[in-house]
Amino acid sequence: MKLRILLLLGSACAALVAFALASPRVIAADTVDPATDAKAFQNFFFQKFPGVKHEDFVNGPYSMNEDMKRQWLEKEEFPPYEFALDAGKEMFATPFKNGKTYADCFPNGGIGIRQNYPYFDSKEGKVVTLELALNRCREANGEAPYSYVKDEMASLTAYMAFTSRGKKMDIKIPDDPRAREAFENGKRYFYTRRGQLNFSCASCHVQSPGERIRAEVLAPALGILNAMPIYRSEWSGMGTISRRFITCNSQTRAVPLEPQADEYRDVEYFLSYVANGLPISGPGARP
Amino acid sequence: MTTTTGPHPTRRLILQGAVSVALIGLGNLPFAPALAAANDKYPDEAFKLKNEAEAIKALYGKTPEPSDKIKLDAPEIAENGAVVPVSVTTTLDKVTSISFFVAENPNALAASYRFPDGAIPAVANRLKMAKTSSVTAIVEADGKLYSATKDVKVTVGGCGG
Amino acid sequence: MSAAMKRSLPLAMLLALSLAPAARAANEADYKAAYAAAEAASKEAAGMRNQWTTTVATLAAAKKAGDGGDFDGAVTAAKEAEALAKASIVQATTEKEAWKAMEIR
Amino acid sequence: MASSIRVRATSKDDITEVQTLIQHPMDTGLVKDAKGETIPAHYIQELKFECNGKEVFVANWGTAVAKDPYVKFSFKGAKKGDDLKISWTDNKGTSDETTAKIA
Repeated sequence: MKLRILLLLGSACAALVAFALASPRVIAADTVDPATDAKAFQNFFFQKFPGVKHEDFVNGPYSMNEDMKRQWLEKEEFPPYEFALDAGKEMFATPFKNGKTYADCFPNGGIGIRQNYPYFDSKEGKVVTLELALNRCREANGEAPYSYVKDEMASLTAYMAFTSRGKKMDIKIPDDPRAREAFENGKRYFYTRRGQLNFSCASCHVQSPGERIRAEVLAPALGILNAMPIYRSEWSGMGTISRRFITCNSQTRAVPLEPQADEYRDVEYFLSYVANGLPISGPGARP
Repeated sequence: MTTTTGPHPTRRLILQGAVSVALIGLGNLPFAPALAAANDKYPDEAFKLKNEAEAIKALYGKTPEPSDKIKLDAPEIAENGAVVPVSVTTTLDKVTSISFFVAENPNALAASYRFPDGAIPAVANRLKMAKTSSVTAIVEADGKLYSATKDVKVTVGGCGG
Repeated sequence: MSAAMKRSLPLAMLLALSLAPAARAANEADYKAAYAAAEAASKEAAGMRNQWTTTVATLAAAKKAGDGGDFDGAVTAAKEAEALAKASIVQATTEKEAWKAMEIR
Repeated sequence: MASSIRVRATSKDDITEVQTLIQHPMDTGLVKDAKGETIPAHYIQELKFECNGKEVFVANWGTAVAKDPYVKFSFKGAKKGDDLKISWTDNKGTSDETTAKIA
């Protein structure tokens, strides 16, 4: 009798082990795997727009419409963000009251590093964006932080982006469940419908890039932050990533969150990670 | 469309502004005396006139005739009414002046350029357009006036707000 | 009377009854009650970080009308603001799962 | 503060191409600010280009020229190293000028 029970138990365990081995692949598919997500995300756009060169996706609407690309190239001869770029370069070199400069806050003196932002700060357990790091640098040196949506921040990020032009976006997700959760939270925000118009970011930038919303041609979500910050004719001024997120919210009639809210930091993390490998083209000019 | 809470003036305000002044513009100067464009004075009256034909008359004192020797380059749909790249080149010779008119703007005359001898008869600039309108380039060559026109669509961008 | 008629009669009466109180002009108490309900719903929506700009605007319009003594207008606006707030709450709850449908996999 | 005028002048066999970008609000006087007050008209009226003591190009602008205005033109009769003087005045009487070497 006992033997039969033992046999029974043994086979049950074997079955369990077999099941356990098989299931991780099944479970893994459901848990967050950023690398597979990024590959799927990029392939979606490469297949949907076979005619667009991969690195051209960072040019937003201009990768979708020839006539607008011509208008853009004409403007790029003497782009309207020239002044912000020069102002940013000057600000970057001007020391704070305590004699330090931004270069002391950033690796490699802040030159050519934009492609690694945002990054996951394991001490803080949260995503840190370039705009946030710049303001933290100011505060650490006894200076008042800049508004996230005004020209000073745009000039600084314009200069830092310019020093990284052409470098490939290189966002890392450390082996830390909180980092994966931030990526997932960003992805969730990106696909969640909000506002009375009931749009999500994906409604415009995944389902209908290349199509028009009145005068504007919609940019593909792939590489959509690579050209940031942007000079927009619509604003006849510079716009940071924070300003873009806030105005997009308002357009769908959703009340924006405070700049650099966790959701914004995470969606920037998501959008930047899935654009890994595509070149930085900021600062940019847009309609 | 940015919201009214936005710190910067929004497109909608610009458009409303444009409409309101159009009405005021109507009641201004009676027909201004003909002025040759070549003089140095800033053609203030021409810039104040609403109507394109009047503005051309005020600036040049003559009426233009269309010419295919002028190549006017403007977008079919303006990326944005605030910054519309417009340029013109011409094979006409002895060109002394080129001007741009946007018929539907509050003031039709947008920009006027003087070409002393030696200047190549071509110019590129970025104009503002209140709404969809015809854009006309007028070229004064050897004392006569020629024109080329193109329609440019302008609407606001964005989905709601 | 046919069955349908039987059923629709009570319905008609119910409708008539509910309209009856609205016949007289809304007073300050009605406005205060309607505004409080709208404000509660709006706070809940904000708590879910999914407030709509139109909810905020309509609520403000209700307050403005109420302060100005136009209680009829204020009650209508307050009711509309409440409806908007409730809709944004439904949106937030459904989207907790619904977003996955759009995800690129 | 750096000059409000950015200029790029390049010459190739007797033809000099000039591109200029000027930092200026070019306010039309038709726009209201966030508080609802009209922003007064403030726009460049005249932009002059002089080379070797001679006017080579003159622009008269109205309120319909875009913010941070840009203009491109070419002219003959100058060579590498010549000085190109650019000056503008606006409807408020303020002005700025700069001199650039033709590359």
